[in-house]
Amino acid sequence: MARHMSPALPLPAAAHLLSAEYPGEGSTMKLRVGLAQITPALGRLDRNLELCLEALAKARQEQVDLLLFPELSLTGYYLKDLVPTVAQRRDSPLLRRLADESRDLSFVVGLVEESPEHLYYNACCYFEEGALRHVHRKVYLPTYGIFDEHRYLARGDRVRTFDTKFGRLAMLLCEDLWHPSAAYLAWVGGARMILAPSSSPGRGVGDPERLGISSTWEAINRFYAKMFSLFVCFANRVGYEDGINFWGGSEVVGPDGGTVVKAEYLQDDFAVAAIDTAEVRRLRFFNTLLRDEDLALTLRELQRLAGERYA
Amino acid sequence: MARHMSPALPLPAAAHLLSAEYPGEGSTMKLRVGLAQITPALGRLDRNLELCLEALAKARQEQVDLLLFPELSLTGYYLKDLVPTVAQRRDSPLLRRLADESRDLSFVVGLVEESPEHLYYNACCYFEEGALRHVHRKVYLPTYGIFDEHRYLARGDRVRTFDTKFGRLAMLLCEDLWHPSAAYLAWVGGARMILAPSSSPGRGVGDPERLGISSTWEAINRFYAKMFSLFVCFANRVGYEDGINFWGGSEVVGPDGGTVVKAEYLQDDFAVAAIDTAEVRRLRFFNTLLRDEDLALTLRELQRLAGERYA
Amino acid sequence: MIRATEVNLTINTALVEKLLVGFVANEVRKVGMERVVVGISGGIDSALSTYIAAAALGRENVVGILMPYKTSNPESKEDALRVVGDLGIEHRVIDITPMIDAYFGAFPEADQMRRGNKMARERMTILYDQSAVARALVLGTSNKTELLLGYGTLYGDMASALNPIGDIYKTQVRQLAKAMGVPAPIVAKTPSADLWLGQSDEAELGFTYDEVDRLLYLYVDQRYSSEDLVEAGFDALFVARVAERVRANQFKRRPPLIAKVSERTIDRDFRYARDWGR
Amino acid sequence: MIRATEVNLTINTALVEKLLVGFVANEVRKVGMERVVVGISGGIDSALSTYIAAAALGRENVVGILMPYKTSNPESKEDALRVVGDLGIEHRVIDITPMIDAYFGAFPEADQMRRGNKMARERMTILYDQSAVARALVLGTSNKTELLLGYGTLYGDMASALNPIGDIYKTQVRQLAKAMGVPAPIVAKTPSADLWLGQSDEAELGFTYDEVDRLLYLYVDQRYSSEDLVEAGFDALFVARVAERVRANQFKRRPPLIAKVSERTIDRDFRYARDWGR
Repeated sequence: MARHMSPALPLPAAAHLLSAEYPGEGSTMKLRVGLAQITPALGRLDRNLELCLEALAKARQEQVDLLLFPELSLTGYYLKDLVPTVAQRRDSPLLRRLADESRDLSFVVGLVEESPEHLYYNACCYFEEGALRHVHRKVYLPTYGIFDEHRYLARGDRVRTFDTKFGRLAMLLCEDLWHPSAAYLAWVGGARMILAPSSSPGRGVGDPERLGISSTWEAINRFYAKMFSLFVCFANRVGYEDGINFWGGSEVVGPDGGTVVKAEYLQDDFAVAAIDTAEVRRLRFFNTLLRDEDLALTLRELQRLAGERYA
Repeated sequence: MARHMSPALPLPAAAHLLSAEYPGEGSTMKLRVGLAQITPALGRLDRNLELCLEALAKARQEQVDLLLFPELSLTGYYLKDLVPTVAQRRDSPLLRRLADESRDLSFVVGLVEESPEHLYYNACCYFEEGALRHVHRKVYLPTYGIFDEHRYLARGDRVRTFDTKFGRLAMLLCEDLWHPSAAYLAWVGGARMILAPSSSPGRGVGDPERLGISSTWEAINRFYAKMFSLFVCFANRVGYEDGINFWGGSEVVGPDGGTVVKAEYLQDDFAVAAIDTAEVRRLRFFNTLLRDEDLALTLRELQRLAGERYA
Repeated sequence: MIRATEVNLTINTALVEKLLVGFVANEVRKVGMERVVVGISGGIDSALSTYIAAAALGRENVVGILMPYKTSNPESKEDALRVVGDLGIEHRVIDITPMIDAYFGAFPEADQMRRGNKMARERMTILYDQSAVARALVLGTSNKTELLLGYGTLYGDMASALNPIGDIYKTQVRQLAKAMGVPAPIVAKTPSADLWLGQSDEAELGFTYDEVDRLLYLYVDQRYSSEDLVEAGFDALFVARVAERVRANQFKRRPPLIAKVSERTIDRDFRYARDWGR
Repeated sequence: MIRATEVNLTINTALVEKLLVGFVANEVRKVGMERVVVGISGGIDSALSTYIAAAALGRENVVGILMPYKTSNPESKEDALRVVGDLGIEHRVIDITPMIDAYFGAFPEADQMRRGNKMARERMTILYDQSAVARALVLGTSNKTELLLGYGTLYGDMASALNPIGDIYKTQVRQLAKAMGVPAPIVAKTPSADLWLGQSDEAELGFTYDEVDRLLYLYVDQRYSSEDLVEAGFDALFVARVAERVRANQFKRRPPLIAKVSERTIDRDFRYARDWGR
């Protein structure tokens, strides 16, 4: 494993200050990715921290190198007016406590972040070697159907990759993945894995195999994994909130579009995928889409569209 | 009055294609502005069109030159899932019918606009001399407290002034006025009147004089009118929807910050203000804020802030 | 920082009266109705709701229903009749004793709580039946304090078609009742649900409405935190008890939970105003 | 364009069963309870809800309440007892005749509609009382078809704490009931609210559940317009009647209207999940 680390974020400075020059960049490695498919309690930081610590203990037992929790794993999903009550600043005691836990094990938790301007973000935090290394604020806040995120939360304005022990990664939160532009930015930004914490509510029961929503998600994860030749690690929660179920089915999909590990539907689970990031390298012998991708063309055409729209 | 008109919008082309070069620009005139403080029925285009035609008839009796209806006057406010049902394309028969009504009388109505991409906007339409001359799509969709607009609607991305019989005007919808940046764009864009159709729900009953929300709104209207030396024409609706009242109190505020006309609170009303846009000219002898405004500085500093934020 | 002693719950009664009278007139007529029925208990809340309805719809369009039980305080009925007489509205007295006793005959062991809740629900069923007779809507009479504390019976006194006073605190109910001419003895008397003899709201709750309204106003309307409220001078245990009570009773303010399985579920992603098309 | 005849309401019964059983287990235990009470009418909806609850909580944690009226069809009681017997759950029979007759003794002129609604509400009051005895939640039994059409009694059979079947159509209730082992005669019999002798849902509604479910699915779940539905082959009058019925009954699916006056009003800008803190 590469031993040169990005510096810990100078709290609360922005994640984008991380250097893109990273010694050992491009080296590949084997690692064990864990998916903690839990049932957070709504608005109960205390109980959810316990769930988190239990899963970390289990991850240590199972020699996991990188553990993913679902979106809003520390808070529950349908927070509504509880948002400010459960929100955490980057320098909060709870986040320091979590950072301490990451000395021997990297992990991602979901929570509500309070910014210095007192805005609230649906965020996920990457902890590694005792520090908070990167924060992704959800960009695409679903506010339709069963969702009301924009009502309660501010919208993130960055999609950034960041360097870790395991190489360059990106995090995207749930709805972010439904916008191919966001996954595209992760890919072009050099991610070899997309970490995707989610809280996806179950619906659609006409399919003889599984929930309608699961089919859609599984197609999305496989599409990015295969087209972009990278790992997609999807950690989805379970449990019920106000009659709405979260369907689980967390998974790691490999750069060939194949399933590396799949957690159960509709119940607590803990899944571990032993992966080798050399697979990304090998598959990019065959898949030249990144090599052939014309960034300048895409950028130029987008600038033209924006110019026309806002003329 | 200036007789040279902007061309009718080539339907459904965007409003910003109107030429900014306008013969007679800067000439002042006297006119009568009417405020139709009505109670729309929720989701009933038929009944609201009748209300609209009644108010137009009354406006003709009272020699009104420019009549303002409230925000969403053709549809009612708490539409929720009715949004697509009541939405109108710019070439819809209903809009053509309204355009016909504007041969002798300019007016502004509020409605849900359906775009060619099937997006829905909270929009207001300026009709004049038999044609739809300008559409403003609400930019700031309140999605907090009693509001859920972002859930159902797409967000406008333009604040534009436009030329009319009465000189250059701007329209802003309700929450738009709470963003000083939007009023600033109208001012710098050359508007001599801000037309502000609204559906403001009543709340706050501790004030011995009036509703808390009325005080806030009246301060906002007076601030822009006086600081920017222009007319603010605020048409607010009345009635109740699902227990929420709309408080009325429509008004025209002059460029000296004084009230030209004020409609009743909490009941249907029809108010007429006889104004002279020469007042804008006269007050700008004293108020040199527009002359002194440093557009380049503001632009440069905003670009710097955006650059820092999105770096 | 706010001080507990500085909270001012004074309302502009003329304005609130106009808003609430307009609310009843508008929401009743919008559904093609002219009338309301209201359960008049003799207490201030139902009295105020009745005065608002009479101002909104005219006294001929308000039907008061008195629903005493055999152990109800006779003063309650007197006060209820005072409201009826003062406004000159139609009224009907329906004794709930036969229905309640018919039920609890089989459950003699039932405690006061069960009996009280059954009575509150029996009254609701009667109001709805009488509303069908009168071609009327059922007027609610729960104030904001009760709704927040969950101090009421779900599907009993908390059930109605429209509630003019659900957004004003008990303290503010008193101000408005006085301003609208509710008889002074009704405004002045000790609040009681009168579900059993000698019941007193404030004794049962363990605090006065004056105290709790100030607390609720800061906590709910102003969104101060529990910590802020203790700092403002409220007793920490009192704050904790009230906050927990508000939380634990959220179920009384929400519709039944429906298990979502489809793509469009009632009240989740099937959303229309109650006034849809009105 | 969709064709009326092509609508497929088949559900994955194994998956729906898992979701609904999980729903009941999770939502009941989350509030610190173990048990539910359910009114068992003898019809398919309450039978299915009971089977779901027994699978979720164990048969010892489900209490069935049978609440016949003197004119109820005796077959209803037999079918209800069949459910009780098949599952081996605790049950109680509470005859509502004394309470209902005590009330309508004073109103002999009352029509079937008034009587039926009063009975539905009486049953609700009993379920809530029995839930207090059993330290249990009240399980709802209204399906999506009934809720959308408003074919039920507000604060009567439509009232509950949690409803496992409120998001599946009557046609789908049949599929799931069959899959979960609800006795065949109950699955097969003619749907009836049994509020009066010989009542049949479909005769009263004027259309079959099969027809209306396909229509509702396209109109509500798929958001086709009335015009689309006529084009798809549905009768125009049928479409108009059902659409109007869905609209006009929206009030039964929404909480009471509260007149907003403050800065933060219950259910408008005071918003928390029912499961707040669970």
